[in-house]
Amino acid sequence: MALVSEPMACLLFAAVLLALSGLPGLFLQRPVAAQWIAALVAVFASVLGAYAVIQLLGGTAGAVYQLDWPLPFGPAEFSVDHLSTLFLIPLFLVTGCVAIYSLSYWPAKEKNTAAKLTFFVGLFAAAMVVVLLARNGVLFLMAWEVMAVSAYFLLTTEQQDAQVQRSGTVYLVATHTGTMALFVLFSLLRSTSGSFLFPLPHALSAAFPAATIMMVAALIGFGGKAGLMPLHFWLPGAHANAPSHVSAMMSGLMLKMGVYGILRTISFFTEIPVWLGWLLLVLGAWSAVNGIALAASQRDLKRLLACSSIENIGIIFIGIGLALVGMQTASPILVTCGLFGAFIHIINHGLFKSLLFLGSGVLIHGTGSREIDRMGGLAKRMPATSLFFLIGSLAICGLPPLNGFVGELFLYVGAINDGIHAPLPLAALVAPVLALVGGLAVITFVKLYGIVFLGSPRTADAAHSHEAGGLMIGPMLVLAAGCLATGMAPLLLVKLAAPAVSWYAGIEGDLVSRTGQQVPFMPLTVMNSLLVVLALALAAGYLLRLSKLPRSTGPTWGCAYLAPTPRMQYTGSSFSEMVVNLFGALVAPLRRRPSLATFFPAVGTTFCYAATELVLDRVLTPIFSWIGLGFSYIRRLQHGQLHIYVLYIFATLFVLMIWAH
Amino acid sequence: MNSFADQLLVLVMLINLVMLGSSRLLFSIRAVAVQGAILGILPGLIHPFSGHLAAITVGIILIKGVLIPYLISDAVRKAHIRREVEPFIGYVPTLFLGAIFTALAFVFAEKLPLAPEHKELLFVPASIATLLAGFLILTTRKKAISQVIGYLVLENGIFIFGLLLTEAMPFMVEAGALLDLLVGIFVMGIVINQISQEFSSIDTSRLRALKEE
Amino acid sequence: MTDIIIHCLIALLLPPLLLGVITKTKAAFAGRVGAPFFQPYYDLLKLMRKGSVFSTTTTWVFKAGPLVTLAAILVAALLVPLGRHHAPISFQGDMVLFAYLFGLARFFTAIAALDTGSSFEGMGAAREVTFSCLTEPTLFIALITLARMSRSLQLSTLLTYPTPAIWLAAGASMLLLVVALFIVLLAENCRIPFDDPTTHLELTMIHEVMVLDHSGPAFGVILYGAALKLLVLGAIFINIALPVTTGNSYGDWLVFVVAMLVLSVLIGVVESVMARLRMVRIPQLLVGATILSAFAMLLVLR
Amino acid sequence: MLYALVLVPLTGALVAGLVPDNRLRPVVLPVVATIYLALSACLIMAPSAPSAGGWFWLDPLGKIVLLCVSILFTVCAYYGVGYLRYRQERSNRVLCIGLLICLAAMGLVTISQHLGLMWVAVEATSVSMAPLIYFNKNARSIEATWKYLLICSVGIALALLGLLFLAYSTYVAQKDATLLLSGLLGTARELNPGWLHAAVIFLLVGYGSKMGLAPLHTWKPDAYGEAPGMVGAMLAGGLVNCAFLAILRVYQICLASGSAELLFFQQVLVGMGLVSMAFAAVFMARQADFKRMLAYSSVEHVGILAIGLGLGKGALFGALFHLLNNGLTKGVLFLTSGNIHRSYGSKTTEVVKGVLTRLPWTGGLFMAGFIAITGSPPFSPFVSEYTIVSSAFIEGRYLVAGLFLLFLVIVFIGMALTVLPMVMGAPPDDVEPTEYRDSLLTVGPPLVALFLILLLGIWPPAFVIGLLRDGAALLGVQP
Repeated sequence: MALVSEPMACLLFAAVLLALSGLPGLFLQRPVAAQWIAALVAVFASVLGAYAVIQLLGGTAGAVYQLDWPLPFGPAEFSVDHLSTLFLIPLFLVTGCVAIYSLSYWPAKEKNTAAKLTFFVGLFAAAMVVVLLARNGVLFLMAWEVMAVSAYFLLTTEQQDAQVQRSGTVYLVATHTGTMALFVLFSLLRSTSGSFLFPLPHALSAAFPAATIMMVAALIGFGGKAGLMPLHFWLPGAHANAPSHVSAMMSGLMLKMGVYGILRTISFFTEIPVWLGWLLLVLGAWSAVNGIALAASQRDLKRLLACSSIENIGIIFIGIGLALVGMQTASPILVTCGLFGAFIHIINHGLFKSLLFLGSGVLIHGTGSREIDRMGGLAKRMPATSLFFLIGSLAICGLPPLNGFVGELFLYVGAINDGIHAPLPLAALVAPVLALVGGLAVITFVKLYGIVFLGSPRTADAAHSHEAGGLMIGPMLVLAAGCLATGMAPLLLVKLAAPAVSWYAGIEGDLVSRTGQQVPFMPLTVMNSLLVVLALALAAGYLLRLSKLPRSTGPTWGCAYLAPTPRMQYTGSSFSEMVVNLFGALVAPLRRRPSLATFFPAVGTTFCYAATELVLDRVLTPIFSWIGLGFSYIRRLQHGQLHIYVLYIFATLFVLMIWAH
Repeated sequence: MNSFADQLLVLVMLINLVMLGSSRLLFSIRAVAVQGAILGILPGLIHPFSGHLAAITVGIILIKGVLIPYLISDAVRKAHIRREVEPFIGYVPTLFLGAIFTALAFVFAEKLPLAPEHKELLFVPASIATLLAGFLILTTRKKAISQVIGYLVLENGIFIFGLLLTEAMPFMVEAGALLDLLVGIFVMGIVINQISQEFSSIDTSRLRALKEE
Repeated sequence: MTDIIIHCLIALLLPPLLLGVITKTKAAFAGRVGAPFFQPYYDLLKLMRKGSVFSTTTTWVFKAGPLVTLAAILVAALLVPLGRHHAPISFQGDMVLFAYLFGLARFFTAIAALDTGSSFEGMGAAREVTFSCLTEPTLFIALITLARMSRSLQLSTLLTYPTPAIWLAAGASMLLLVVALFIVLLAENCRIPFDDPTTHLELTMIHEVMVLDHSGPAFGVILYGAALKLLVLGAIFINIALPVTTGNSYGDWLVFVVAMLVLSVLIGVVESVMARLRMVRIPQLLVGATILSAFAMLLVLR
Repeated sequence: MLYALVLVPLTGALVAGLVPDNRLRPVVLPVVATIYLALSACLIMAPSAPSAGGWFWLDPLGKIVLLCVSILFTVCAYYGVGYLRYRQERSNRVLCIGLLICLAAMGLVTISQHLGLMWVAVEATSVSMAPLIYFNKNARSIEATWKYLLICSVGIALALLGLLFLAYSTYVAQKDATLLLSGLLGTARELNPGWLHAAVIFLLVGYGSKMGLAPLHTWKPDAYGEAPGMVGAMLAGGLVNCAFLAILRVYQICLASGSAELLFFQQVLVGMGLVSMAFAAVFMARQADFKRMLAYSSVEHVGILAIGLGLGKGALFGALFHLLNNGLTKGVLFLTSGNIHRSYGSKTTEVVKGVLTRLPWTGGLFMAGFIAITGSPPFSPFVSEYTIVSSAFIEGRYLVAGLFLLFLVIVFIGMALTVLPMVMGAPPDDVEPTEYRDSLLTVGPPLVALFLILLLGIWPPAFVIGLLRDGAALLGVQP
């Protein structure tokens, strides 16, 4: 009981439980039982953690645990503040859902990789909890790397596949390079603050050059993990090739750890330089637009979702950028709106992106494919999934009455306020950018939902697909309900984010009501319910009318084709072709046309159309091959001639002699 | 006495040059043997007699003058080879280099702060010159055997320097050094036999399978 | 109170008339008598009484599409001020909700179109979402510009803000805004030169193609929704373009109604004298509108 | 007690020589190893004092090396029993004897305080290793042995000259010429600087070539590549550390002799260390032979050791710790690579694919070893490397730190591009598996080693930390 009353203890205990949850599976001979045990333990841990989070949001202060560490990095300190709490909210929710979902998505009785997968899922979640609680740079690094590496093992679950291998390697290299940047960050923290322990908020002055290096390092290390452009290149492949529930965790939770890292690093400093805010703002805007443009051009279900994660991260960073700019220009409304927008969107994205990825898992399970253009007409075959997917799509487009709108509303209000009051309202341009992003998001997700679920099946697999079991539907139901509830009652989200905002912006007093005067989250409830009521009323009236009138059914008008086939339907690629052309510069789609000499193409000629990954395919890969070429010249030094090797020795001797004098 | 020692040291250096110039392996081996024997005599000339000294002398002459040359020539006999093939740098250039190095050794030795009683001796230049000669042989000759010889000359050079310290230093270091030398050469001999079985020639330029491309 | 009732009445009853006026104008230009002004009302009533045909491909989404769209536009109609009168519902930042309600409407129209599985309607849906994604930034820049002028985030205040005085003061930027908003108005309501509402069966159509398979009451709902959308966006346009006020409240209502009718005549004229743009030109025109509004903002900042 | 460190293995070697049966003989190894481990454990725990007139003393530095060597040898010994089962086609007499003699020599290195004696011991280790590299008895292995032998002999000869210079510097300074560490440290200040300087250079080059600092590392890829896995482990974890201990002794002397010489020595160490890392980075990329890749990784880590030593201050702790971590991690990698080699009958990455599928345990261990050696938490190499790099930042050596991290990244990428395709994927179906299967004896020992580095990385036992601190104190770090 004493333990339960202490949120910090609960959190640590939950972390330990999560880490150990998969352990039985590695040794137990009965995999199915082991998987169930793991799932139940994970759910229990999540509940425990959620309970602790509720306590913390209720105002209970978490204790500070200090272990004296034999390693020469100072004590290992664990503690929790409102910033960590904010990120813990989606963490436990999604982890619990995923634990249940995996039972039927990756059943141990069919998949022999289940034990390994379950183990690493637990470790992954636990590592993220520790990342949020660690207050010692090196401890943080350890948890961070455990998180990153276990994510690697998770996404290479199907390591026989070459695609999976490649994306896994790209991910591992990217994340490890980022970790090196974090090495720099925390070493400099040690050399400036004299200890690896995180300093108190705003304890360090950002005036020193070291501080600038630290911020840049954080931007590289954490921004890369968050998938901020242009360090996003690892993200689509990784998310697409991981098992869907893992993608849900990676996209919904792991990317946020990068955001957390940047927020945490910034919180160390006082008088943050103005360039940082603008930089984050610009990078965020770029990521948002470019990310969603990429998403629109994708043909792979999960790549599309992954790219839209880049977009959402971009939106979050727009919020952070607004807030930092606001701190510089001393406009509190910008600060609060920016922070609220970012923080609420962090929670929201955790909800609806996980929901969508879990949904995509059901689709892959049902149709055995990730190609959008091979699906279709699934709404009839998996009604529940299609409903949840629709909710998720509406939410991610930021449309009322769902939760996605709330976060963006704050950003809009902040931007427009800046437009009204600032002498040079550059930040106001966020509003049209967000509008553009919203429009593109609508295109993307209309395409996704429409092509996948509506129309008639394009392949036999799609035609024979089936609804998933309750263990997969249940978690999605929870998340969808979350999206709807928080969308209808934005106050809920505001209250969740408020402590973090006031902690981060250093605002005392009743933040919620004060923000309420600026940002219409209270009237929003009224409007949303009005909208819903109206829609239901209309529906009722319409159905009533239908029942009285004659009705007939027939096939869709086939555009005067004699024998229309499902293959003639509009595909996802054709749907997004127009917008992809408009944004060709950002997306650079790859088109390979057959050369047409005669009126008809020769038999067997094909037209290839694929979205490319600019940074990875056009920049990094060539650079790497050049470097490799250069290295191969240097390698000639090891030519196998013994007497020259002896010459090396004497040359070294000679050089050292010269060095001396 | 010291003047005699100096003359011997000059002889040692001449032997270096001879070895640099000669292509016949057995000849080089004998030369090394002679060099070793001379090294054995030297300590007796510069230091007052003692048991320790006698032991060293005998040991050196036995090992450097007899045992090791025997081992190597045995290996040569097993491998049926007479002469060194054309080295990477011709004999004449090698000789020339050797001469230059010897000269440099003298220049260099002048700069070194020696203990007063060693000032007028040729030990330091001789040791450096021999060292460099060994290095030359090691880097120019192709045959494994010649490289062993080069290694021996190198060791001799080091040894000449060591002689300055024979009385000052505890006996066991030289003993250990000699022992190591012996074992090392022994193992090398074995390896050379293996090579000659594997490759039918001990041309180390053939041993070039292991490399990066 | 009376204002609210009048607002609702106008919002609910006026829209079809606008369509009638437009068609009448076009008929006049074509030298025909044309259908009576109230023809759209008859059409709607007729449609409400007609039976429906449903494709076997479709799901509940197909039915839900028109209804949700109408609901969204109705809510939007409550947010926008008609003439000099504040809207029934008005709060800080309602402009954002206003814009996103249209987004919701668009989303459902599009998926309803895709639900039929007809490549034809898919094409329409693709064009609809693509073009309107280009109009949204224009709308927002315009709104921000007005917000900066009126120092308010409420549609009611910032739309009733313009006065003749302001026109005299910041005429240039106001003019740019009006032009930009007119383009947006035409584009959003699928009018020539962007789209031709009268013909259904050309591959160049946008909005009308999407609703091909709807029939009976559902189609009526769609027609009505379209008309209402015209009214709502027209109201924004008029509030900026025609900031006149008679001291009398009822007078203002009258002014607004007349202005709406004039606007529909104007649209009719445009539709009669202009030809449709080629599909590739449309994005250019829309981006042009964005640039115009951006200029307006720049002028205001200066 | 101290002498047992030398005598026990020698007697073991004698026994191994006498045992006629090829299957029975390897069992001698674990027996001796266990005794040796227990022995060294007692010696490490117990406070020690100089003996035999200061010739022998197991000081903290020696203790650290001894700890690493004894653990690593035990791991290899148990592994050897399992491994040699698959190598019954040839006699393992030489192998067993050589290993044990080498162990004796390494023990002597750790306890000897007399530099001359230490030199003899180091030379003994390299000579006794030569036949083991030649275990496979084919053209490639003979070539590797020859190169190893000649380069190490030349290097060690130079080290001898260095020792003689050192002695002469005392002689010139009118002190009684000695190579006893205690004596040298006592008189270091008065030593003749010129000779001392020359001595330092020759010792560094000599022992550096033994240790494998670039560009003196040329023998390493060949020897590591051709030697059996367990021998590779002993080379990378044992001999390297012995040579490093010798360099530590030189460092002690420089420290005692005053700032000028120490500064030079540190500069040279950092320089050569960076060069070594650069070399390793360049040569590891696209390395087609995974054992050679491990060799270059060893070059890299020798470089890290040198840099840690060269940076001084807090980095010394890191360097000493890294000595331990590198040894054990290399043990894991080499032993598992031996298994892979056995199972595929090849060590080129074209052939070796899908290890995780064919040998789940070995593959997993190899993967974990890769992650550990590249300095990823929570394994202990991360701790030591991070200590070094962070202290570089603290000392304001930004350039060094930056290059260090850059090379680490390049090495990681190169190694990842070699290792991941090996471990992942589907095993080639044209190469049918040999009779090798993962068994407790071939997988258990590396597993233990992995567990140890994990333990050291998260919560190292107090006595290890104490040992490292004492060692650092000997190198002039005020605790």
